Amino acid sequence: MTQSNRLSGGQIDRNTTVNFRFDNRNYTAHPGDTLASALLANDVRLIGRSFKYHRPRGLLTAGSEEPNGIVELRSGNRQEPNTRATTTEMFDGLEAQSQNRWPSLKFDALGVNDLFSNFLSAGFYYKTFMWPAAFWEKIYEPIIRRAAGLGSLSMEADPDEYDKGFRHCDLLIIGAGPSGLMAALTAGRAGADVILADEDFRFGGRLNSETFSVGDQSGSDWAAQAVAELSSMPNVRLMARTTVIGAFDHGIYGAVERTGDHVATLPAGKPRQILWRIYTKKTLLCAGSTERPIAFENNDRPGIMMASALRTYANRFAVTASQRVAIFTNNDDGHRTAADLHAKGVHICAVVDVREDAPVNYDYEVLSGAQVVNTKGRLGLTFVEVALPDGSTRTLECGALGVSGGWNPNVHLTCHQRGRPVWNDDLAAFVPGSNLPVGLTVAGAANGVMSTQGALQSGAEAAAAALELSVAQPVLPEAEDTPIAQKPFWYVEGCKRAWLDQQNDVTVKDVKLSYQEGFRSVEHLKRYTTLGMATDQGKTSNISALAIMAEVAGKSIPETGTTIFRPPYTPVPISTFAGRMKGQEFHPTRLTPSHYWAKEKGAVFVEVGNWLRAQWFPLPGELHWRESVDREVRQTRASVGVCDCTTLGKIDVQGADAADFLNRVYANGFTKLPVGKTRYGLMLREDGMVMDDGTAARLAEDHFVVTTTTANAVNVYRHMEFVRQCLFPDMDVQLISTTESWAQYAVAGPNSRKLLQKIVDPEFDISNDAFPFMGCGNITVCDGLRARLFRISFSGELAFEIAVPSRYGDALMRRLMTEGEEFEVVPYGTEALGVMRIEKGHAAGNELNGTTTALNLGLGKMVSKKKDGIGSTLSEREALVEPDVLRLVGIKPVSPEEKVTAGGHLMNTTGPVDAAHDQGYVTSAAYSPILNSNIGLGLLQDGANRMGEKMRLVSPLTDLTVEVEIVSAHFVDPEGERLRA
Amino acid sequence: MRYSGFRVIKEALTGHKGWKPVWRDPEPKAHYDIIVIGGGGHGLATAHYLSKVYGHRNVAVVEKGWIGGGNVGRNTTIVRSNYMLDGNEPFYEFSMKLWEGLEQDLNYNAMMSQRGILNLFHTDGQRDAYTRRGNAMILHGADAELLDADQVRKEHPYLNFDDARFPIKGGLAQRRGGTARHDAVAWGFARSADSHGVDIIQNCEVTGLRIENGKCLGVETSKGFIGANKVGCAVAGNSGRVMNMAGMRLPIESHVLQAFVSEGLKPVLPSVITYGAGHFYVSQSDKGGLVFGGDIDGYNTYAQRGNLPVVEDVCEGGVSLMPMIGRARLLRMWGGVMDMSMDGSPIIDRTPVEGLYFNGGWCYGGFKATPASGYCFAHLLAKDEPHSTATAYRFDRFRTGRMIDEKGVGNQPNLH
Amino acid sequence: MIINHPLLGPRDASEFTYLGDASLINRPDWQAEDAADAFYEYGYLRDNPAGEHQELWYHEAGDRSWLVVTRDTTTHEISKVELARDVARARGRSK
Amino acid sequence: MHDLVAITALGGSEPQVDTVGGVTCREVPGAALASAAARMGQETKASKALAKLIGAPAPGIGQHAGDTVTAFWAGPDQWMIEAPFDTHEELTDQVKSALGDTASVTEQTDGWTRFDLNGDQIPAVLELLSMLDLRNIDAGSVARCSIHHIGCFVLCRSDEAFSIYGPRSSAGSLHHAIVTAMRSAL
Repeated sequence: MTQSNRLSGGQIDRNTTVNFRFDNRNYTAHPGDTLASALLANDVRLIGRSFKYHRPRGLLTAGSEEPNGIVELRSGNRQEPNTRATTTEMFDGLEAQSQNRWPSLKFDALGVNDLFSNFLSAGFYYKTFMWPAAFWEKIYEPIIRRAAGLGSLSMEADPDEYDKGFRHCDLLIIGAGPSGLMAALTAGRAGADVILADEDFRFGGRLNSETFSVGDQSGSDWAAQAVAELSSMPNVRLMARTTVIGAFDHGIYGAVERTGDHVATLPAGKPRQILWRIYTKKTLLCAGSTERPIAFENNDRPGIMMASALRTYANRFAVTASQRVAIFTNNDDGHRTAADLHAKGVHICAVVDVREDAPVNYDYEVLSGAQVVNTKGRLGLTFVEVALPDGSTRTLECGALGVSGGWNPNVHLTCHQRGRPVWNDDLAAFVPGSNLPVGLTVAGAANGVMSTQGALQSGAEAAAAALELSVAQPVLPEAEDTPIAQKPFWYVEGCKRAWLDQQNDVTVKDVKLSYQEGFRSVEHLKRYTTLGMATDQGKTSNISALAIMAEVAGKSIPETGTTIFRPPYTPVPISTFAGRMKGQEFHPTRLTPSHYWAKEKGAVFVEVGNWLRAQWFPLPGELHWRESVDREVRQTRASVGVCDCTTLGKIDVQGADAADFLNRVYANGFTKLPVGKTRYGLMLREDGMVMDDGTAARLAEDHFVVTTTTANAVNVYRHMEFVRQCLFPDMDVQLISTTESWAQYAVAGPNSRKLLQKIVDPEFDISNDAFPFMGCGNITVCDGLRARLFRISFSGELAFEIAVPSRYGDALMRRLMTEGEEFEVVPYGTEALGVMRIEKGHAAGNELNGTTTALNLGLGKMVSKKKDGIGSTLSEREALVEPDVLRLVGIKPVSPEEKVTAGGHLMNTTGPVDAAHDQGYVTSAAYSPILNSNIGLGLLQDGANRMGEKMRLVSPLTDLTVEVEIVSAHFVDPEGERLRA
Repeated sequence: MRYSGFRVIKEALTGHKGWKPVWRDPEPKAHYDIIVIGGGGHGLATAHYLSKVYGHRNVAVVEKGWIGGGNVGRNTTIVRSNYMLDGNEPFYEFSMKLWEGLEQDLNYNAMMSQRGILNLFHTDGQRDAYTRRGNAMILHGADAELLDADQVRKEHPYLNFDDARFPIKGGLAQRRGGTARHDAVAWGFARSADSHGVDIIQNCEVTGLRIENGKCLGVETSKGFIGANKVGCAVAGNSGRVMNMAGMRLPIESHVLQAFVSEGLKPVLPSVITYGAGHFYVSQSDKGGLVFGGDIDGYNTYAQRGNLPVVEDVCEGGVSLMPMIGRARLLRMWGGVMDMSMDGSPIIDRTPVEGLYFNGGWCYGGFKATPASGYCFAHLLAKDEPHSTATAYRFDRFRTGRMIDEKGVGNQPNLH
Repeated sequence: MIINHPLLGPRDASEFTYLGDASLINRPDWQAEDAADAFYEYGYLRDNPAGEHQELWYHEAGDRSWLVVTRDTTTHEISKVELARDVARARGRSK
Repeated sequence: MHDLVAITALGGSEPQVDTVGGVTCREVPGAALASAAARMGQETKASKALAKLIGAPAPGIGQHAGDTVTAFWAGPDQWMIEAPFDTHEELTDQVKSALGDTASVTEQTDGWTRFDLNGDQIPAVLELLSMLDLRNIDAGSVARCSIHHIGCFVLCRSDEAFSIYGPRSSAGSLHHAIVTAMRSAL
């Protein structure tokens, strides 16, 4: 069987034959085919099954509005469910499977649903499956879920790459049919930057589907010539295979270019699709129109198609759906299909025209005033039953029936900013309304201009108007100029199982039931019946259903409602919206200058925001992370350890008012801080909660270096700019981030000074007297490298932070390690850092959770009342200063080996364990190798006055109950003697 | 009319002639005991409980468009009670219990499906916070389960475990969480309220509140003045607009939240899953569509549509978390306007105007709250005192410092 | 959306971070009698208009300017964009 | 003279070079940078002093100017000053002495990583990376933008020569983004 339905002519490459497979059978086709045209060429009419009743389905259309002809394309991890055969460009080796059927397309067990369709009417599921209650999840729902759905995902990661890009133009033209091409020619010749996008792989729109001439050429030749001229213009960019999916605010359009869907395999590095964000001043929508069906009994059999689609298949793809074709129409356009097919040698059984005054034809029979009342054929159309005006019926034997109910302008993008189309009585269709997206105008059939000549003219005029061109009108080629007279005919009287939404199985009967039950607005209709919710988004069904609802309600269509459309215009792979930002590239990765060194040392890394930080440094033989961390803590506290703290935010604050500025952003005072000193700073949000903490080092009268926590660096900088620009605009203060400029290392432990003295150049005295606790200054190290030294401590030990330009960070870390060998220096990671800060009782991220005040954290005294500090006023609200507010405490299990769980709650030792008796919670927990005990920090009601009290730590989630003692949060060196040593 | 499987069969055999409108379409009376403004989920639920539990039958719901056309018809249908704070958890757990009996209460299948919800965590800090939250849930009588990475992988092998920028370290599961069919919730409440005598008045826009001497006397509407002893406002998304008619400024901003649905697919997701390292949450509907969402667009708006950056952000999170959905196609996107409050929690309270009551500030968590919100608002309207599970949802909590801030981001609504 | 930056011209809104109502510039006097009430209203109550709204945007991925954007919350149409610093000064803020 | 050995932002001892089609991407560690922000009320003086330093008028919005020592606009009354690292490692001090108390000067050299793109199809690469309207960008332009969520400066030196400055810690991600876009577009 080789392409038995192939006709002559067409825009396919007959010199090349390609192979493809559908449902595991081999077929041949030609480049230029779609999967749909290739299947028809091979006389395959049955392509899928419907959603609910599993009715056999074939192609309805030849475009992106297709509801029925959807398949699983490709295989393995590239399997792509619900792919429209009508827009799938043929390539050699294409593979497709039918879907939503079992065991086979021809015999689908769930086809039984069709027999019970009467019980499965619209919304039936809302009225049943309620008894017994427990059966819903266990029995009813799984059955429904298995039966529903359409295609399948492979369950494997999508292996393809996707890109995102950005383009800018003066005029974006959407659709390259006659109006779009003529608009592009007009704008392009005038020198405007133009993007012309079309979803098809061949420009020309309906010109490729019709036999009309444009000027002295065929329509498709004229289109090709226009494309050639446009291609030669440097100011015009042609984007084929590109669907403009949405109109967003301020002239931003989303467009999906399918760069790799028409090839069997993508070259390395090339994307399958690109999501373009197109920024344009003006947009011209030339999206054409879509033919609408007529509903009649059993109008969904494979072989029943839109008449215009039959014409497209015949003229463009040189294919007929059958050798015997009938037409059912309410307008002249249906007759064109008959004429074109007849000219190609296809037998026209009859044209059934509902109008009494249908045009006469001598080549084939025209049945005027007649209607199709039923059809036959289980897996494909075999007979059409026609009611004649005299009351008799006639049966036509045919394999395809072309249906034409008139044309609906493609107004979709005009609705994307909630614009509503308006009803046009002359066209009996919705046309774009007045509230379009700013900058968008509409031309051609999309604007209700239904002739070729009209489209050309409308495109030229609209482009000139959009660009405010004053040039004379271009000379337009002469073309067909017979607008279609449309008198609506929505459905054949008396039909019931007449499909509107073919994919979701919504029939005329369902619309009537919806009305009967009070679901009478369009929104209710759609939601109750699922009309228009299928993968075709109701492109062929919504308006017909609305018309039927109007008729049932005895109202006009505009009174009944309008249907609007939402983005995207056609469905878009989720991968396309993700682009490159997935997997490891989901967020940028920030590395510290010592990253590569740490990697050499076998460090285990942890994500902290976008940073990767060394979490611990395992040594050979250490089997459990705790062994490494305990060692790092012990050795730091016993001798010296080094930790990369580059990730802390650093902000350079300069200016005559720098100190005053910090006085506002910090709760505590900064004006009196001497040069050469550092101070701990507590930053509040205006609502009085702690925002961040850090240090500010005064390097000069008018120069501070502020540090922030790693997590809050960006927020704090933004906040400080807000304070500077919006609250105190006349302060002389300048800010700039220096986080990345400096590699900074904490050198902590009793031997830290000794180690640093080996690298700090001798002219800088860092003895305790010359460089006391909280001292800071510019120094040089290793014979002349500029550096900064801060004597600050997070660990509670004698400690320094030393900073050098980032490019030398790696070298400095290596130097510290070699110079520190005599002290058995250890590098330590974030885990040991965390243990030591808990031992010392320093609040960190788990305590600064955005709901804690300075008072909660035991830092209430830091909030100065003598100055205008942000957050000070609201921090005094009544509930925030009640006597029993949460206070930071230390938590120690009565038996040291008992676990302390962060997130556990604190209860009295006796009494109920429930929310009513909850008195606080554990914020952080660690094992202290110094105390040989698990310890924790927590927030406890009135905690400051409960030292020594025994409580129960409960964590029912992790099945834990531990008796604990409430202690000071400062487990190690509470007096701070080590810091000052 | 009672719905049942038997009834469906009977109607099928008799041509479906017996089905009646699910609710009447009455003209407004001159006066009601109580008027509820807003025919969304919360307003209809309020009417249901007012009539069925509190015995108030002289009640009207006035709706400017069609009922169920607001946020109850535009959400990702998630039901859960996995809150941390004392002000919230009892309320949401009350709501969960109402969901569990909703179909029987309403005689309408809202397809409440307790397929579970899993919140993933990716850092130790998140694990600690989820531990605190899970414990709080259990202490309040809800269910919670902490899963480690291996357990998550066993239940959800398709998640990204091997190429993740932010590896999954575990998750907090609530097995009783799940989804419900959002439209059906609105219709079910409407049907029940209607059957108990409540007038549901559609296409009746409130254009003003008649307030004299500090007392609310009723509502001016597009269908004329309607008097009432009490007026309750349940119009989340539009709270600012309506309460402005009473001269009130609110601790609320209106923001748009987008939601997305994919084409229908055979079952792939067994439960609701939320990503802890990006803005993405997803479930699969009974029809097979992946229903997903993420962050709000982040700027004040009353326009029910969003923009591309958030669409991309959500899909980046989605593909990063579950790479197997990449080839599924996004079918439809839409936007709903949210009442984003100053602490991320709602308000159910009296107002300074006598006889005027307020229910709003639901942020983007209003759907799961629907039954309890209706119940508690009905309680407040009927008894003039807060329901025991909703005592914290007061206007004055911002003045006194009793915020209910689950996320800890303070008075910046677009961060909640 | 596109914000027409007064210095840089049209820039995609995704380069900006949104804060909220431009009334946040009007920070109350901390020493006033009614400071507690004033800060409560400043911090928590909003006009939230359906229509023209003045709001603060920060050009995070750009020049770090804070802007006051006048935008219609029903159509998203932007009618005015100013440097927040200028607006703050015009509202009488200084040091 | 110290003996600490610098590494490049990508972690190597030598800068990385990638060529795809007609475009080459070079890691450039050899740039010294300092920021200068005019003090309140000193804006004119600062820009005059800057002009003297770079031998050209201080660049206006979205511009860069200068010869060996160059400057580009970074924000209102704020510039980045750029010079060869080998000869100007102490650039910050030089800028400080040139601008005196008219501006706040901060060392930025190692805050950034620079990638230079050379070739005749750079626009095809850049349109996959940033939302800049390249129609408004020509020799002398500079713009701050976001590339794969990384905040960058893009400098156009000629039609066939662009520099991209990104934060040093994200050098690997930025480099990956650029080279991936080159493979995709070229």
